[in-house]
Amino acid sequence: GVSIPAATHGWTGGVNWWAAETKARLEAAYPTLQIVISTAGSASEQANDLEDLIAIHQIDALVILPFESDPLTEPVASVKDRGVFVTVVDRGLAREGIEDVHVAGNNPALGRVSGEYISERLGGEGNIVVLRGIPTVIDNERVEAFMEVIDQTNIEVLDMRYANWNRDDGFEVMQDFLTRFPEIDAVWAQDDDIAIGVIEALEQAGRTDEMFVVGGAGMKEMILRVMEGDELVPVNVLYPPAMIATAMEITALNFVTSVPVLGRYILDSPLITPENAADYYFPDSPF
Amino acid sequence: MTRTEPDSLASRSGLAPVLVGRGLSMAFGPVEVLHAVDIDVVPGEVHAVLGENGAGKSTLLKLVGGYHTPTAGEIVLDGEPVHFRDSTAAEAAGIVMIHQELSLVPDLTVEENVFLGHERHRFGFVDYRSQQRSTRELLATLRTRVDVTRRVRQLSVSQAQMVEIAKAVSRDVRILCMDEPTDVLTGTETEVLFDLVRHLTDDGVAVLYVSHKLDEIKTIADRVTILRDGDKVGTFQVGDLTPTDMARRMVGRDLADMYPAKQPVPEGAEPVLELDDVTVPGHAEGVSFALRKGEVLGLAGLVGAGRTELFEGVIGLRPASGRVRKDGARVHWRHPEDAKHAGVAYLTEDRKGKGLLLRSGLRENLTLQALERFARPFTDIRKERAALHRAVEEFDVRVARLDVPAGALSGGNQQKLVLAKLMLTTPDVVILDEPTRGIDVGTKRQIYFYVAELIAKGTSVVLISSELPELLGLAHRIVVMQDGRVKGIVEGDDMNEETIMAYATGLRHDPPSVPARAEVRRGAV
Amino acid sequence: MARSEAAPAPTWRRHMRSIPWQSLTPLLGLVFLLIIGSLLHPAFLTPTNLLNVLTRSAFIGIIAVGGTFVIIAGGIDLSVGSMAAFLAGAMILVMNALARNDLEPLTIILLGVGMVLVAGLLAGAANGLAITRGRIEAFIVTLGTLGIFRSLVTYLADGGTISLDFAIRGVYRPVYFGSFLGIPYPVWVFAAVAIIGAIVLHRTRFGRYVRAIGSNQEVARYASVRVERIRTLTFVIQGVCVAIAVILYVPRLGSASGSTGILWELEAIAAVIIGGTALKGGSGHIWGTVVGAIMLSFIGNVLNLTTAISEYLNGAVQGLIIIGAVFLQRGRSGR
Amino acid sequence: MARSEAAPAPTWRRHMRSIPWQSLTPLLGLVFLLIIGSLLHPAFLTPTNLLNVLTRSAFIGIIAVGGTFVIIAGGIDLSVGSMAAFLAGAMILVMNALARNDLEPLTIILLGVGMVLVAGLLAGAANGLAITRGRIEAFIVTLGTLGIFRSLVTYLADGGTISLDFAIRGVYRPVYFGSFLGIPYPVWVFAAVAIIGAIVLHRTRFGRYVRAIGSNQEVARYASVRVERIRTLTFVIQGVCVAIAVILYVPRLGSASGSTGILWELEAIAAVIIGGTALKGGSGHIWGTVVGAIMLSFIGNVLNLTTAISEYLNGAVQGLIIIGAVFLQRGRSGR
Ligand SMILES: Nc1ncnc2c1ncn2[C@@H]1O[C@H](COP(=O)(O)OP(=O)(O)OP(=O)(O)O)[C@@H](O)[C@H]1O
Ligand SMILES: Nc1ncnc2c1ncn2[C@@H]1O[C@H](COP(=O)(O)OP(=O)(O)OP(=O)(O)O)[C@@H](O)[C@H]1O
Ligand SMILES: [Mg+2]
Ligand SMILES: [Mg+2]
Repeated sequence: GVSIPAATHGWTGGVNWWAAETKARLEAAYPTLQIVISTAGSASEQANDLEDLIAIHQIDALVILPFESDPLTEPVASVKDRGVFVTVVDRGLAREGIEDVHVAGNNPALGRVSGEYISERLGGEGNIVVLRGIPTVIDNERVEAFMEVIDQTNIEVLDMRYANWNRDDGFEVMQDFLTRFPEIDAVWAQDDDIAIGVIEALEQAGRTDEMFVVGGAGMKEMILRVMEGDELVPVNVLYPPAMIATAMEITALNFVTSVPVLGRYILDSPLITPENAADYYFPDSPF
Repeated sequence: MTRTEPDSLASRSGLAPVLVGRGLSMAFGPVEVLHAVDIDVVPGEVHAVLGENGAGKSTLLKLVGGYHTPTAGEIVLDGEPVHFRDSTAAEAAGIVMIHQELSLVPDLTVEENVFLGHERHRFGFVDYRSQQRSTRELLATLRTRVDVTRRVRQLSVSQAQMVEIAKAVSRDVRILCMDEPTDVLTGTETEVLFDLVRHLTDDGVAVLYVSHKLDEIKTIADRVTILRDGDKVGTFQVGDLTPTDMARRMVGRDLADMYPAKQPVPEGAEPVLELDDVTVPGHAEGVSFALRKGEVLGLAGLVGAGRTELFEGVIGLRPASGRVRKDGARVHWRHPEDAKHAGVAYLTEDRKGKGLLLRSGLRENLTLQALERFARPFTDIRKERAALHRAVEEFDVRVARLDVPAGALSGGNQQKLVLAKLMLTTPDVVILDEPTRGIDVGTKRQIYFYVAELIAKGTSVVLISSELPELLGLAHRIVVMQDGRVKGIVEGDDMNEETIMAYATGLRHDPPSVPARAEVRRGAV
Repeated sequence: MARSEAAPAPTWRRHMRSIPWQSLTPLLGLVFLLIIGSLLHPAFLTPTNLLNVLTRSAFIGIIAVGGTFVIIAGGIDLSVGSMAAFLAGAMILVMNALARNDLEPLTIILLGVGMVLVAGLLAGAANGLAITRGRIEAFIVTLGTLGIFRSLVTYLADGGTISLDFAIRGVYRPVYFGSFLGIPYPVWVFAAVAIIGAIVLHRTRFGRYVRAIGSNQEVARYASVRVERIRTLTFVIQGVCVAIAVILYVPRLGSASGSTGILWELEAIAAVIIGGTALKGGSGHIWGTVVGAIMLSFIGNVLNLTTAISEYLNGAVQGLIIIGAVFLQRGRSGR
Repeated sequence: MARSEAAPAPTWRRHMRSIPWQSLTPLLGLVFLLIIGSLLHPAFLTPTNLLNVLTRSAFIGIIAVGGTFVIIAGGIDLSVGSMAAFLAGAMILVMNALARNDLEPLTIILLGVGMVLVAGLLAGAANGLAITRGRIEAFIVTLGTLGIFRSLVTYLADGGTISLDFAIRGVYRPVYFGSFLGIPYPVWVFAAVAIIGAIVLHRTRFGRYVRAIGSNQEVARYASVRVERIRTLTFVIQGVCVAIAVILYVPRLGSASGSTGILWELEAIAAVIIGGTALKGGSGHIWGTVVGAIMLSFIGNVLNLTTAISEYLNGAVQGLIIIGAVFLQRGRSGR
């Protein structure tokens, strides 16, 4: 059983695509394996899905990318109590030791790497604006780590706003930032969907050469821009939706081989630069 | 006006009035519609209020019932001046009103409506069983058979009116204000109501009674106050006036004959609308008759005879089967628009629920049915205004300003507006369902002459009416229906009340009288 | 046509009419879902699965019982989802604060429950009063409070999640996961709320006034119904129902955040309308709402039964099933 | 009381009454927002900012013009947001496919525009027919199609984003970003749609029928108005309006995804209701809707202009402003 959030924005769309793709590949490779994917629009829906995976599909293993850590801790724990092999992807659960495998993305790293790049590039001076995601723990972790870096510099964060991991909101919030602030040196858009909107707003205002944009997550359009050496988008920070594929593969190994797979696999959030961009470019993925 | 005092002292019982209205005036915005009217009622009497449409009768009753606050004047109850904040306060003082416009909640059941605001309790819950029992008993005394658990929405207008009456008398009533209660009732129901009123007055209840039916006033009322254009003409002992006197005082001049002289239908007039074995499921069965060109065909029957539903079925407002011919050609109208294009128009009997958009203006209401004449493609408001002025003139719609919503018209004037709206479609067959409901005698006469004019111009009319005199005075032939079936078609010397009532109550029954089409019917499935 | 049948038909028809089809038709949609479900997967009809689904439907169901009152009285409440999030957040914070004071977990939970009921009542009253006193449309006021409650919970959570103290969680957990006579507590509570709601709506003066107001406010006013007060009270009932739903919700996931209860308002209103209440108010019944809420839960469950459909198309199938199920019961909704 | 004043008052009052306050009151809320905005930030009243906001309001505004018809006729359309996403996705896919055939970008765009208008018309007709033929409440049908359209676009996008071919994007971009006489095209289009909408609603037979149906369907039917057809047509208009909004939307970001247009239905309905149209139907005007849509955009803009408020509380302030602004214009909204 695989339980993931529904494809409501670019990154989760990527997760969905990778999950579907991996399912097809694994099922073809190992005929004994049967994979059920269920997507949820909210934490409580995801808890419902877990119940259904247990009650109806009687799964032996669960790969879950929790919608939110806290609310899903108990539901996952009760899945575990039924002797199901549990792999947690990305965000960890609120209680230690429930999962057998944790394939973790590193949210603080994403914030930290972004912050480091911006402060380095600006030489520790300047004005920046931040477009956050939606109010959740993930967003908090990223922003906190980012601010930890920025606070040690003379960089001023003019304002932060939620842009809901959405292009249209990114566009509108950035338009208003441009109205308000005559001097902006850099924009941290916490996600590539937001960054796309930001870029359009910059182009409209004709202020593309004043500042640069750092997005996050590694959307293919953005990586392409990095690859092509776009001044506006010099780098990107990876947060790969493909981690679901990794997790599914690892979990599958547990069942098709006798190798015990346990423990914690942390996927880092490396900086994508024009030099290494080609390694992270997957033109077939929707993200 | 100086006559008021002696009149009230001379009231039948000689008792002191329970309620006196002194110098009551009422204005809606800048328009005053009632000018310093005095009125009083004595326990045990029926005091009628009479006047043309828009004279201010309903307004006067609403002042007494606490629905409006008078702009001048005062109401004295038991010798004490009172100011009712709202109708609830008036009701607490024993003043109960039966509205001209139905005031029931459509989605509640009969029983729920009767007890609305006065529920009986048991352990904190509504004692609906006891309420249902009481409602059933009440309705039984009114000889009305309706299921008390039905929603009012599903009742016919006359049934709803009986429920409304039941609701009023279920209250602790000292002064009962009735605004045209018999408007939607038929003869038998009216009788029942009068019995009830006599019971109440015997118990010392005072009744204020508004009606346009002068003979009713003659029968039930003790005194009558006549209003004209918001002014009081005077208060009289009913015994001193004949209906003609009343009409004259109301209109301000003598009314000549009520009905125009009947012109015979031309020999060999072609049938324009033929019904052949028409069935409207649940309401009418196998109805056949024909309307000839230039004819007024009356349709008589008791409540629930199915006349309304029959024609709603014919013009496409409800599912119906059977054959209909217009000008000899077979037609099948699935929607009233089809009928409209064929030149057939139907006047609904339910002007509030189906006739008027009460919140919209007069102009919008008037042109709604014939809008294609005023909008090609953009609505020509000037032309609409002109049409409104013409309609107001032609149908004598009395209203101070033309920019009020239709709901602000007096009941009778609303009815005139609906009629005007219908006639704008210039139909050659008109089906009038209770066209003079709520219309004063003067205007009734105008409408009768209007119908005669239509006939003279070659229009044909189906007249559905519960007022036999009206049918007898206007119709060339009368179809009598009972329980969804045609019981007989009377013409010539047979056209009298006894014969019609005999058919309507099912005492007499003719075989279907359209043999010409009989073989056709057999041929079809 | 078919004249030969006409004669016997009336009696037969009258007989059929005497059966209260009206109140049965909502069930048709549910039956349809149950049939689909059992065809799709053998495990569908197991008690575990059925109870799981019933238990889930309790949240939306309880909220929708309150929504039935609001909608019948001619109002609408868009704020229920974020009110639920806010109440859950506030409840957890209060309980956590109490936990630091060394109180018994049970006492803490009871205090939390009491607090949340009062808070729900006040939140509902705030909606109701703004609508009736301020004379603003219910749609606008509750759209506003939707934003307000959602922001407040985000603020309380500092953008993250508010989590219940683990010590309390253990004691509180059975309220969602426990059962009595084999039926989980939430189902009992849902049933109790629905029965009380039905009694209040159909058997008390208040319930009659609610329906009267929705059907014809003016006539109700003339019948000495205190229209403003009754309308406000419907929102208070809605608030209390949300609080009850929260009391069951908190032990399930033990946390609240800015994304708790998102779009619950849509589901709750949908349950009410599927149940046959008119969006314009005036008529409706709790019984239909209960069926509507259960139906919505079953739709989600049925979609989890099969892997045949691309998960991207889940929403489409869901939409089709909603329309189809309501089509089956259109006899009563008509209009 | 104050009898002495009574004499001159009537004329004065009559004079005051002759001014169409009714149609001006919606503006009060907007004026209130403009004042707040200019106090908060000097850049607020710059043409750039005002035009930015106006341009943004065009999407919701155009959709809300269609929504005004639907709501006045007594319906509701919850599907507009996801219909927009679906139409945008379909339009992009079609244009991309055409681009592979070596057509001129301009031809491609015109074909895309034509296609999306037809598709919008059909989507609206589907909603309308399901409601009138199927006799299912508008709320249910459009709740269903909300899910269906959203799923379809997610499916088309394979869970990701559908992006417009870069060659076409260059040619198409000015439709959103270009301007004529200093006013951006979307504002012109919005104005045109609003004016046409107002003319249709207030000056044609169809518009009259729409209002008649909303205020009393039975009266309309008895006046031989084709109630079903007119109601269906309101949904068709809604669909076409969504298509027009999409034509402006696509050149802005050149992409569509499952998250495009989320909650636009709520915003569009809110714009209609803020503009003074009754949710129950019967009365309302396009003019109010336009003001409502612009107001909603300004609320978002005003909030982005200040750092005074914690970003967590944005939603709360937004809610308060909506309620406050509508309170100012409550004179016309009544209940
Ligand atoms: N709410 C209102 N607003 C404006 N004018 C009104 C209102 N109600 C009544 N009027 C006007 O007051 C006048 C008197 O109306 P009222 O209803 O009292 O007449 P009526 O004598 O009962 O007539 P009818 O016999 O037709 O019922 C009419 O001109 C009517 O248009
Ligand atoms: N005794 C009854 N029991 C049940 N329903 C009745 C009864 N009497 C009348 N109805 C209902 O009332 C309707 C007919 O009432 P209505 O007053 O319109 O009579 P009508 O003959 O159709 O027309 P008119 O009022 O012009 O005589 C029928 O549709 C029927 O449903
Ligand atoms: Mg009257
Ligand atoms: Mg009738």
